[in-house]
Amino acid sequence: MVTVKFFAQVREIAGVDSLTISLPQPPTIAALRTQLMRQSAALNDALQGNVLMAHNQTLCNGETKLNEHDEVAFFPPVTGG
Amino acid sequence: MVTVKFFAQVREIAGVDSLTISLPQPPTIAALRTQLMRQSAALNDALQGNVLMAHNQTLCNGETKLNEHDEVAFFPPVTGG
Amino acid sequence: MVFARVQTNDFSQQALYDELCGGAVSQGAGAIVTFTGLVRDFNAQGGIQGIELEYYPGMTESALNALLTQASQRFDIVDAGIIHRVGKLANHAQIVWVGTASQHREQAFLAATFIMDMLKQSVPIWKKEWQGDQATWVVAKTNDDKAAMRWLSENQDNACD
Amino acid sequence: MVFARVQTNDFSQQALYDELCGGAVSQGAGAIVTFTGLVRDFNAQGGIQGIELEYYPGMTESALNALLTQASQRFDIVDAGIIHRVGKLANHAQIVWVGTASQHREQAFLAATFIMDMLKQSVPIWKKEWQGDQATWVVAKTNDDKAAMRWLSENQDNACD
Repeated sequence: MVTVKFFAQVREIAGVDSLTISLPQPPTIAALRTQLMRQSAALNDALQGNVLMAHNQTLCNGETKLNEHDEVAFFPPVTGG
Repeated sequence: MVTVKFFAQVREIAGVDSLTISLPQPPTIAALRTQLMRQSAALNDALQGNVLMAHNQTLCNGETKLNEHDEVAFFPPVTGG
Repeated sequence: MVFARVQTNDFSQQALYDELCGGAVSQGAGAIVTFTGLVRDFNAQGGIQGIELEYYPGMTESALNALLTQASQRFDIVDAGIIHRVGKLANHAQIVWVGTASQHREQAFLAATFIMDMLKQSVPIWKKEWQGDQATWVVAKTNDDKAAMRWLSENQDNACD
Repeated sequence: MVFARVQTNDFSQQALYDELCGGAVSQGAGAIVTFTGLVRDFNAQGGIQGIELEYYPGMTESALNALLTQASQRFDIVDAGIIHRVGKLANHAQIVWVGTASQHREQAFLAATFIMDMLKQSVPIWKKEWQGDQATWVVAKTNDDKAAMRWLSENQDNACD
Protein backbone atom coordinates (compact mmCIF):
# COMPACT_ATOMS: atom_id res chain seq x y z
CA MET A 1 0.00 0.00 0.00
CA VAL A 2 1.05 3.62 -0.59
CA THR A 3 -0.46 6.71 1.01
CA VAL A 4 -1.60 9.41 -1.42
CA LYS A 5 -2.15 13.02 -0.32
CA PHE A 6 -3.77 15.89 -2.21
CA PHE A 7 -3.39 19.62 -1.61
CA ALA A 8 -5.04 22.93 -2.59
CA GLN A 9 -7.14 22.88 -5.81
CA VAL A 10 -6.17 19.26 -6.45
CA ARG A 11 -7.52 18.31 -3.01
CA GLU A 12 -10.72 20.31 -3.51
CA ILE A 13 -11.43 18.86 -6.95
CA ALA A 14 -10.56 15.31 -5.85
CA GLY A 15 -12.93 15.80 -2.91
CA VAL A 16 -10.57 13.87 -0.63
CA ASP A 17 -7.51 14.82 1.47
CA SER A 18 -5.75 11.48 1.34
CA LEU A 19 -6.27 7.80 0.51
CA THR A 20 -4.35 4.54 0.48
CA ILE A 21 -4.01 2.39 -2.59
CA SER A 22 -2.09 -0.76 -3.46
CA LEU A 23 1.24 -0.45 -5.26
CA PRO A 24 0.58 0.02 -9.02
CA GLN A 25 2.24 -2.04 -11.76
CA PRO A 26 4.74 -0.87 -12.88
CA PRO A 27 5.48 0.68 -9.45
CA THR A 28 5.98 4.28 -10.66
CA ILE A 29 4.26 7.55 -9.83
CA ALA A 30 3.13 7.90 -13.46
CA ALA A 31 1.35 4.52 -13.24
CA LEU A 32 -0.19 5.47 -9.90
CA ARG A 33 -1.48 8.72 -11.37
CA THR A 34 -3.07 6.91 -14.36
CA GLN A 35 -4.66 4.37 -12.04
CA LEU A 36 -6.13 7.12 -9.83
CA MET A 37 -7.48 9.04 -12.83
CA ARG A 38 -9.37 5.93 -13.97
CA GLN A 39 -10.89 5.52 -10.52
CA SER A 40 -13.35 8.43 -10.58
CA ALA A 41 -14.36 11.49 -12.58
CA ALA A 42 -13.31 13.69 -9.64
CA LEU A 43 -9.81 12.19 -9.49
CA ASN A 44 -9.59 12.38 -13.28
CA ASP A 45 -10.33 16.12 -13.13
CA ALA A 46 -8.09 16.70 -10.14
CA LEU A 47 -4.97 15.08 -11.62
CA GLN A 48 -5.22 16.57 -15.11
CA GLY A 49 -2.85 19.20 -16.43
CA ASN A 50 -0.03 20.88 -14.54
CA VAL A 51 0.07 18.86 -11.32
CA LEU A 52 3.29 18.53 -9.28
CA MET A 53 4.24 15.26 -7.58
CA ALA A 54 6.17 14.49 -4.43
CA HIS A 55 7.61 11.15 -3.31
CA ASN A 56 8.25 10.80 0.43
CA GLN A 57 8.01 14.59 0.69
CA THR A 58 10.48 15.39 -2.10
CA LEU A 59 9.48 16.80 -5.50
CA CYS A 60 9.83 14.10 -8.18
CA ASN A 61 8.84 13.18 -11.73
CA GLY A 62 6.70 10.39 -13.17
CA GLU A 63 9.59 7.90 -13.50
CA THR A 64 10.08 7.78 -9.73
CA LYS A 65 9.86 4.19 -8.40
CA LEU A 66 7.48 3.41 -5.53
CA ASN A 67 7.87 0.98 -2.64
CA GLU A 68 5.42 -0.32 -0.04
CA HIS A 69 4.51 2.30 2.62
CA ASP A 70 5.75 5.22 0.52
CA GLU A 71 3.98 8.57 0.69
CA VAL A 72 2.99 10.25 -2.56
CA ALA A 73 1.45 13.69 -2.98
CA PHE A 74 -0.21 15.58 -5.86
CA PHE A 75 -0.61 19.34 -5.81
CA PRO A 76 -0.71 22.42 -8.05
CA PRO A 77 2.30 24.74 -8.66
CA VAL A 78 3.09 26.45 -5.36
CA THR A 79 2.05 30.03 -4.57
CA GLY A 80 3.49 30.79 -1.13
CA GLY A 81 5.67 33.70 -0.09
CA MET B 1 34.55 85.84 2.10
CA VAL B 2 33.87 82.12 1.81
CA THR B 3 33.67 79.62 4.65
CA VAL B 4 35.91 76.57 4.30
CA LYS B 5 35.29 73.35 6.27
CA PHE B 6 37.52 70.32 6.66
CA PHE B 7 36.53 66.80 7.69
CA ALA B 8 38.12 63.52 8.85
CA GLN B 9 41.84 63.04 7.94
CA VAL B 10 41.84 66.31 6.01
CA ARG B 11 40.63 68.14 9.14
CA GLU B 12 43.16 66.38 11.38
CA ILE B 13 46.11 67.08 9.06
CA ALA B 14 45.02 70.69 8.47
CA GLY B 15 44.76 71.10 12.23
CA VAL B 16 41.67 73.25 11.84
CA ASP B 17 37.94 72.53 11.52
CA SER B 18 36.99 75.58 9.48
CA LEU B 19 38.22 79.00 8.42
CA THR B 20 37.08 81.98 6.38
CA ILE B 21 39.05 83.36 3.47
CA SER B 22 38.48 86.04 0.86
CA LEU B 23 37.20 85.03 -2.56
CA PRO B 24 40.14 83.80 -4.69
CA GLN B 25 40.90 85.04 -8.21
CA PRO B 26 39.70 83.42 -10.41
CA PRO B 27 36.74 82.59 -8.11
CA THR B 28 36.88 78.80 -8.49
CA ILE B 29 37.33 75.96 -6.00
CA ALA B 30 40.56 74.92 -7.76
CA ALA B 31 42.02 78.42 -7.19
CA LEU B 32 40.85 78.37 -3.56
CA ARG B 33 42.53 75.02 -3.01
CA THR B 34 45.83 76.26 -4.51
CA GLN B 35 45.67 79.39 -2.37
CA LEU B 36 45.05 77.36 0.81
CA MET B 37 47.90 74.93 0.01
CA ARG B 38 50.32 77.88 -0.24
CA GLN B 39 49.17 79.21 3.12
CA SER B 40 50.81 76.58 5.38
CA ALA B 41 52.62 73.26 5.33
CA ALA B 42 49.71 71.68 7.22
CA LEU B 43 47.14 72.84 4.66
CA ASN B 44 49.49 71.79 1.86
CA ASP B 45 49.63 68.26 3.31
CA ALA B 46 45.90 68.16 4.08
CA LEU B 47 44.74 69.11 0.60
CA GLN B 48 47.11 66.91 -1.38
CA GLY B 49 46.04 63.84 -3.30
CA ASN B 50 42.54 62.36 -3.44
CA VAL B 51 40.48 65.02 -1.68
CA LEU B 52 36.78 65.49 -2.45
CA MET B 53 35.21 68.95 -2.63
CA ALA B 54 31.73 70.23 -1.86
CA HIS B 55 30.21 73.60 -2.79
CA ASN B 56 27.27 74.71 -0.64
CA GLN B 57 26.98 71.13 0.59
CA THR B 58 26.92 69.48 -2.86
CA LEU B 59 29.82 67.47 -4.29
CA CYS B 60 31.55 69.44 -7.03
CA ASN B 61 34.74 69.64 -9.11
CA GLY B 62 37.51 72.24 -9.36
CA GLU B 63 35.78 74.28 -12.08
CA THR B 64 32.93 75.20 -9.77
CA LYS B 65 32.49 79.00 -9.48
CA LEU B 66 32.40 80.62 -6.04
CA ASN B 67 30.41 83.61 -4.81
CA GLU B 68 30.60 85.68 -1.63
CA HIS B 69 29.29 83.82 1.46
CA ASP B 70 29.52 80.37 -0.18
CA GLU B 71 30.44 77.34 1.90
CA VAL B 72 33.20 75.07 0.62
CA ALA B 73 34.35 71.77 2.14
CA PHE B 74 37.34 69.47 1.62
CA PHE B 75 37.30 65.86 2.79
CA PRO B 76 38.61 62.37 1.96
CA PRO B 77 36.60 59.70 0.06
CA VAL B 78 33.67 58.70 2.27
CA THR B 79 33.61 55.49 4.33
CA GLY B 80 30.17 55.41 6.00
CA GLY B 81 27.63 52.62 5.93
CA MET C 1 22.19 27.88 13.44
CA VAL C 2 19.70 28.37 10.60
CA PHE C 3 16.01 28.28 11.52
CA ALA C 4 12.82 27.59 9.56
CA ARG C 5 9.31 27.53 11.00
CA VAL C 6 5.75 27.26 9.74
CA GLN C 7 3.22 28.81 12.10
CA THR C 8 -0.31 30.23 12.28
CA ASN C 9 0.49 33.00 14.77
CA ASP C 10 2.03 36.37 13.92
CA PHE C 11 5.75 37.07 14.29
CA SER C 12 7.73 39.96 15.76
CA GLN C 13 10.31 41.77 13.61
CA GLN C 14 12.44 42.53 16.66
CA ALA C 15 12.35 38.96 18.03
CA LEU C 16 13.35 37.45 14.66
CA TYR C 17 16.08 40.05 14.12
CA ASP C 18 17.47 39.26 17.59
CA GLU C 19 17.26 35.51 16.93
CA LEU C 20 19.17 35.89 13.66
CA CYS C 21 21.84 38.18 15.14
CA GLY C 22 22.25 36.13 18.32
CA GLY C 23 24.90 33.83 16.91
CA ALA C 24 25.77 35.80 13.79
CA VAL C 25 27.69 38.73 15.33
CA SER C 26 30.23 36.45 17.01
CA GLN C 27 30.86 34.95 13.54
CA GLY C 28 31.77 38.33 12.10
CA ALA C 29 28.41 39.31 10.61
CA GLY C 30 28.38 42.97 9.63
CA ALA C 31 25.38 42.88 7.28
CA ILE C 32 21.82 41.78 8.05
CA VAL C 33 19.14 41.72 5.35
CA THR C 34 15.48 40.96 6.02
CA PHE C 35 12.54 40.51 3.69
CA THR C 36 8.93 40.63 4.88
CA GLY C 37 5.94 39.77 2.69
CA LEU C 38 2.57 41.36 3.56
CA VAL C 39 -1.00 40.55 2.48
CA ARG C 40 -2.00 43.15 -0.12
CA ASP C 41 -5.61 44.34 -0.08
CA PHE C 42 -6.20 43.92 -3.82
CA ASN C 43 -5.54 41.63 -6.77
CA ALA C 44 -5.98 42.11 -10.54
CA GLN C 45 -9.78 41.74 -10.10
CA GLY C 46 -10.17 44.33 -7.32
CA GLY C 47 -10.28 44.47 -3.54
CA ILE C 48 -9.83 41.29 -1.49
CA GLN C 49 -10.68 40.44 2.10
CA GLY C 50 -7.70 38.47 3.30
CA ILE C 51 -6.06 35.25 2.20
CA GLU C 52 -5.80 31.65 3.34
CA LEU C 53 -2.66 29.54 3.13
CA GLU C 54 -2.49 25.75 2.96
CA TYR C 55 0.71 23.73 3.42
CA TYR C 56 1.99 20.15 3.47
CA PRO C 57 2.97 19.43 7.08
CA GLY C 58 6.38 17.76 7.12
CA MET C 59 7.34 18.47 3.52
CA THR C 60 6.98 22.25 3.86
CA GLU C 61 9.38 22.38 6.83
CA SER C 62 11.84 20.06 5.04
CA ALA C 63 11.71 22.21 1.90
CA LEU C 64 12.39 25.37 3.92
CA ASN C 65 15.36 23.75 5.67
CA ALA C 66 16.70 22.41 2.37
CA LEU C 67 16.45 25.94 0.94
CA LEU C 68 18.50 27.35 3.85
CA THR C 69 21.14 24.66 3.33
CA GLN C 70 21.32 25.51 -0.38
CA ALA C 71 21.63 29.23 0.41
CA SER C 72 24.39 28.55 2.97
CA GLN C 73 26.37 26.51 0.44
CA ARG C 74 25.92 28.98 -2.38
CA PHE C 75 26.51 32.28 -0.54
CA ASP C 76 28.99 33.50 2.04
CA ILE C 77 26.48 33.84 4.89
CA VAL C 78 26.89 32.99 8.58
CA ASP C 79 23.21 32.56 9.44
CA ALA C 80 19.72 32.68 7.91
CA GLY C 81 16.11 32.10 8.91
CA ILE C 82 12.65 31.73 7.40
CA ILE C 83 9.24 32.05 9.05
CA HIS C 84 6.12 31.35 6.98
CA ARG C 85 2.59 31.75 8.30
CA VAL C 86 -0.33 29.53 7.24
CA GLY C 87 -4.09 29.62 7.78
CA LYS C 88 -6.34 32.69 7.42
CA LEU C 89 -4.58 36.05 7.26
CA ALA C 90 -6.19 39.49 7.13
CA ASN C 91 -5.26 42.24 4.68
CA HIS C 92 -1.88 43.84 5.57
CA ALA C 93 -0.90 40.92 7.84
CA GLN C 94 2.67 39.61 7.77
CA ILE C 95 2.95 36.40 5.71
CA VAL C 96 6.64 35.55 5.46
CA TRP C 97 9.96 36.71 6.89
CA VAL C 98 13.41 35.85 5.56
CA GLY C 99 16.63 37.03 7.22
CA THR C 100 20.27 36.58 6.24
CA ALA C 101 23.50 37.52 8.06
CA SER C 102 26.86 37.87 6.33
CA GLN C 103 30.23 39.56 6.61
CA HIS C 104 29.48 41.26 3.28
CA ARG C 105 26.37 43.16 2.31
CA GLU C 106 26.29 41.88 -1.27
CA GLN C 107 26.17 38.26 -0.10
CA ALA C 108 23.43 39.02 2.43
CA PHE C 109 21.30 40.72 -0.27
CA LEU C 110 21.88 37.93 -2.81
CA ALA C 111 21.12 35.15 -0.32
CA ALA C 112 17.84 36.78 0.77
CA THR C 113 16.78 37.34 -2.86
CA PHE C 114 17.68 33.75 -3.72
CA ILE C 115 15.71 32.34 -0.77
CA MET C 116 12.56 34.31 -1.69
CA ASP C 117 12.81 33.45 -5.41
CA MET C 118 13.25 29.75 -4.72
CA LEU C 119 10.62 29.68 -1.95
CA LYS C 120 8.03 31.02 -4.40
CA GLN C 121 8.81 28.20 -6.79
CA SER C 122 9.66 25.15 -4.73
CA VAL C 123 8.13 25.25 -1.23
CA PRO C 124 4.69 23.55 -0.99
CA ILE C 125 2.44 26.39 0.18
CA TRP C 126 -0.73 27.48 -1.62
CA LYS C 127 -2.69 30.70 -1.31
CA LYS C 128 -6.35 31.50 -1.85
CA GLU C 129 -7.78 35.00 -1.85
CA TRP C 130 -11.15 35.90 -0.34
CA GLN C 131 -13.54 38.19 -2.19
CA GLY C 132 -16.82 38.42 -0.27
CA ASP C 133 -17.63 34.79 0.64
CA GLN C 134 -15.77 33.40 -2.38
CA ALA C 135 -12.22 32.13 -2.12
CA THR C 136 -10.15 31.72 -5.29
CA TRP C 137 -6.87 29.83 -5.53
CA VAL C 138 -4.02 32.02 -6.70
CA VAL C 139 -2.42 30.89 -9.97
CA ALA C 140 1.39 30.56 -9.98
CA LYS C 141 3.05 33.51 -11.71
CA THR C 142 5.30 33.13 -14.75
CA ASN C 143 7.43 35.94 -13.27
CA ASP C 144 8.12 33.84 -10.20
CA ASP C 145 9.24 30.94 -12.39
CA LYS C 146 11.58 33.28 -14.24
CA ALA C 147 13.02 34.64 -11.00
CA ALA C 148 13.82 31.11 -9.83
CA MET C 149 15.16 30.02 -13.22
CA ARG C 150 17.68 32.85 -13.13
CA TRP C 151 19.42 31.12 -10.20
CA LEU C 152 19.18 27.63 -11.68
CA SER C 153 20.79 28.64 -14.96
CA GLU C 154 23.83 30.15 -13.29
CA ASN C 155 27.12 28.62 -12.35
CA GLN C 156 28.24 31.78 -10.55
CA ASP C 157 27.37 32.71 -7.01
CA ASN C 158 26.47 36.17 -8.17
CA ALA C 159 23.25 36.93 -10.01
CA CYS C 160 24.60 40.15 -11.40
CA ASP C 161 27.77 39.16 -13.23
CA MET D 1 6.89 59.82 3.23
CA VAL D 2 10.59 58.96 2.97
CA PHE D 3 12.72 59.58 6.07
CA ALA D 4 16.44 60.10 6.65
CA ARG D 5 18.08 60.80 10.00
CA VAL D 6 21.59 61.09 11.40
CA GLN D 7 21.73 60.36 15.12
CA THR D 8 24.10 59.34 17.92
CA ASN D 9 21.61 57.15 19.80
CA ASP D 10 20.77 53.54 18.93
CA PHE D 11 17.68 52.60 16.87
CA SER D 12 14.99 49.96 17.25
CA GLN D 13 14.37 47.49 14.43
CA GLN D 14 10.69 47.26 15.34
CA ALA D 15 10.16 51.04 15.57
CA LEU D 16 11.80 51.64 12.17
CA TYR D 17 9.90 48.77 10.55
CA ASP D 18 6.65 50.19 11.92
CA GLU D 19 7.55 53.69 10.73
CA LEU D 20 8.29 52.40 7.21
CA CYS D 21 5.13 50.29 7.00
CA GLY D 22 2.89 52.96 8.52
CA GLY D 23 2.08 54.65 5.23
CA ALA D 24 3.31 51.94 2.89
CA VAL D 25 0.63 49.28 3.37
CA SER D 26 -2.18 51.66 2.34
CA GLN D 27 -0.20 52.28 -0.87
CA GLY D 28 -0.21 48.58 -1.73
CA ALA D 29 3.19 47.60 -0.33
CA GLY D 30 3.53 43.82 -0.17
CA ALA D 31 7.33 43.64 0.13
CA ILE D 32 9.54 45.20 2.82
CA VAL D 33 13.34 44.88 2.66
CA THR D 34 15.66 46.09 5.41
CA PHE D 35 19.43 46.26 5.61
CA THR D 36 21.31 46.73 8.89
CA GLY D 37 25.04 47.34 9.14
CA LEU D 38 26.82 46.30 12.36
CA VAL D 39 30.25 47.17 13.77
CA ARG D 40 32.50 44.15 13.20
CA ASP D 41 35.06 43.32 15.90
CA PHE D 42 38.02 42.95 13.52
CA ASN D 43 39.69 44.43 10.46
CA ALA D 44 42.51 43.18 8.20
CA GLN D 45 45.04 43.98 10.96
CA GLY D 46 43.28 42.11 13.79
CA GLY D 47 40.80 42.85 16.57
CA ILE D 48 39.38 46.35 16.99
CA GLN D 49 37.69 48.08 19.93
CA GLY D 50 34.85 49.98 18.34
CA ILE D 51 34.65 52.71 15.73
CA GLU D 52 34.01 56.44 15.57
CA LEU D 53 32.00 58.15 12.84
CA GLU D 54 32.32 61.78 11.74
CA TYR D 55 29.82 63.54 9.47
CA TYR D 56 29.10 66.90 7.82
CA PRO D 57 26.03 68.34 9.60
CA GLY D 58 23.64 69.65 6.97
CA MET D 59 25.27 68.05 3.93
CA THR D 60 25.00 64.50 5.29
CA GLU D 61 21.25 64.83 5.82
CA SER D 62 20.82 66.46 2.37
CA ALA D 63 22.82 63.68 0.72
CA LEU D 64 20.70 61.00 2.41
CA ASN D 65 17.48 62.70 1.32
CA ALA D 66 18.80 63.13 -2.23
CA LEU D 67 19.63 59.42 -2.28
CA LEU D 68 16.07 58.51 -1.25
CA THR D 69 14.69 60.77 -4.00
CA GLN D 70 16.97 59.09 -6.55
CA ALA D 71 15.88 55.64 -5.37
CA SER D 72 12.19 56.62 -5.54
CA GLN D 73 12.59 57.86 -9.12
CA ARG D 74 14.59 54.86 -10.26
CA PHE D 75 12.65 52.04 -8.59
CA ASP D 76 9.00 51.22 -8.13
CA ILE D 77 8.91 51.76 -4.35
CA VAL D 78 6.22 53.38 -2.20
CA ASP D 79 8.42 54.32 0.76
CA ALA D 80 12.00 54.17 2.02
CA GLY D 81 14.04 55.28 5.01
CA ILE D 82 17.65 55.60 6.17
CA ILE D 83 19.04 55.98 9.69
CA HIS D 84 22.79 56.47 10.13
CA ARG D 85 24.48 56.71 13.52
CA VAL D 86 27.55 58.88 14.20
CA GLY D 87 29.96 59.25 17.12
CA LYS D 88 31.60 56.40 19.04
CA LEU D 89 30.12 52.94 18.52
CA ALA D 90 31.12 49.73 20.31
CA ASN D 91 31.81 46.42 18.56
CA HIS D 92 28.58 44.77 17.31
CA ALA D 93 26.59 48.00 17.61
CA GLN D 94 24.10 48.94 14.89
CA ILE D 95 25.54 51.57 12.49
CA VAL D 96 23.06 52.00 9.66
CA TRP D 97 19.53 50.92 8.73
CA VAL D 98 17.94 51.12 5.29
CA GLY D 99 14.36 50.07 4.60
CA THR D 100 12.36 49.96 1.37
CA ALA D 101 8.68 49.18 0.72
CA SER D 102 7.31 48.16 -2.67
CA GLN D 103 4.47 46.29 -4.33
CA HIS D 104 7.10 43.94 -5.81
CA ARG D 105 9.90 42.17 -3.98
CA GLU D 106 12.45 42.59 -6.76
CA GLN D 107 12.08 46.38 -6.68
CA ALA D 108 12.35 46.45 -2.87
CA PHE D 109 15.57 44.39 -2.99
CA LEU D 110 17.10 46.46 -5.82
CA ALA D 111 16.23 49.79 -4.19
CA ALA D 112 17.79 48.75 -0.85
CA THR D 113 20.94 47.47 -2.59
CA PHE D 114 21.17 50.68 -4.61
CA ILE D 115 20.79 52.90 -1.53
CA MET D 116 23.55 51.05 0.36
CA ASP D 117 25.92 51.01 -2.64
CA MET D 118 25.47 54.73 -3.28
CA LEU D 119 25.56 55.66 0.42
CA LYS D 120 28.99 54.03 0.70
CA GLN D 121 30.25 56.17 -2.15
CA SER D 122 28.51 59.52 -1.95
CA VAL D 123 27.29 60.34 1.57
CA PRO D 124 29.82 62.36 3.65
CA ILE D 125 30.46 60.06 6.62
CA TRP D 126 33.93 58.91 7.71
CA LYS D 127 34.89 56.02 9.96
CA LYS D 128 37.90 55.47 12.19
CA GLU D 129 38.65 52.20 13.94
CA TRP D 130 40.05 51.98 17.48
CA GLN D 131 42.86 49.53 18.27
CA GLY D 132 43.99 50.07 21.86
CA ASP D 133 44.30 53.86 22.22
CA GLN D 134 45.08 54.34 18.52
CA ALA D 135 42.36 55.34 16.06
CA THR D 136 42.98 54.82 12.33
CA TRP D 137 40.86 56.32 9.56
CA VAL D 138 39.35 53.66 7.33
CA VAL D 139 40.43 53.87 3.68
CA ALA D 140 37.65 53.85 1.07
CA LYS D 141 37.31 50.42 -0.58
CA THR D 142 37.71 49.89 -4.32
CA ASN D 143 34.93 47.30 -4.04
CA ASP D 144 32.54 49.97 -2.81
CA ASP D 145 33.42 52.17 -5.78
CA LYS D 146 32.74 49.27 -8.12
CA ALA D 147 29.39 48.56 -6.47
CA ALA D 148 28.32 52.16 -6.98
CA MET D 149 29.69 52.32 -10.53
CA ARG D 150 27.52 49.38 -11.48
CA TRP D 151 24.43 51.57 -10.97
CA LEU D 152 25.90 54.63 -12.67
CA SER D 153 26.81 52.74 -15.83
CA GLU D 154 23.33 51.35 -16.32
CA ASN D 155 20.37 52.70 -18.20
CA GLN D 156 18.17 49.94 -16.89
CA ASP D 157 16.41 49.87 -13.53
CA ASN D 158 17.63 46.35 -12.99
CA ALA D 159 21.18 45.54 -11.97
CA CYS D 160 20.87 41.97 -13.09
CA ASP D 161 19.91 42.18 -16.77
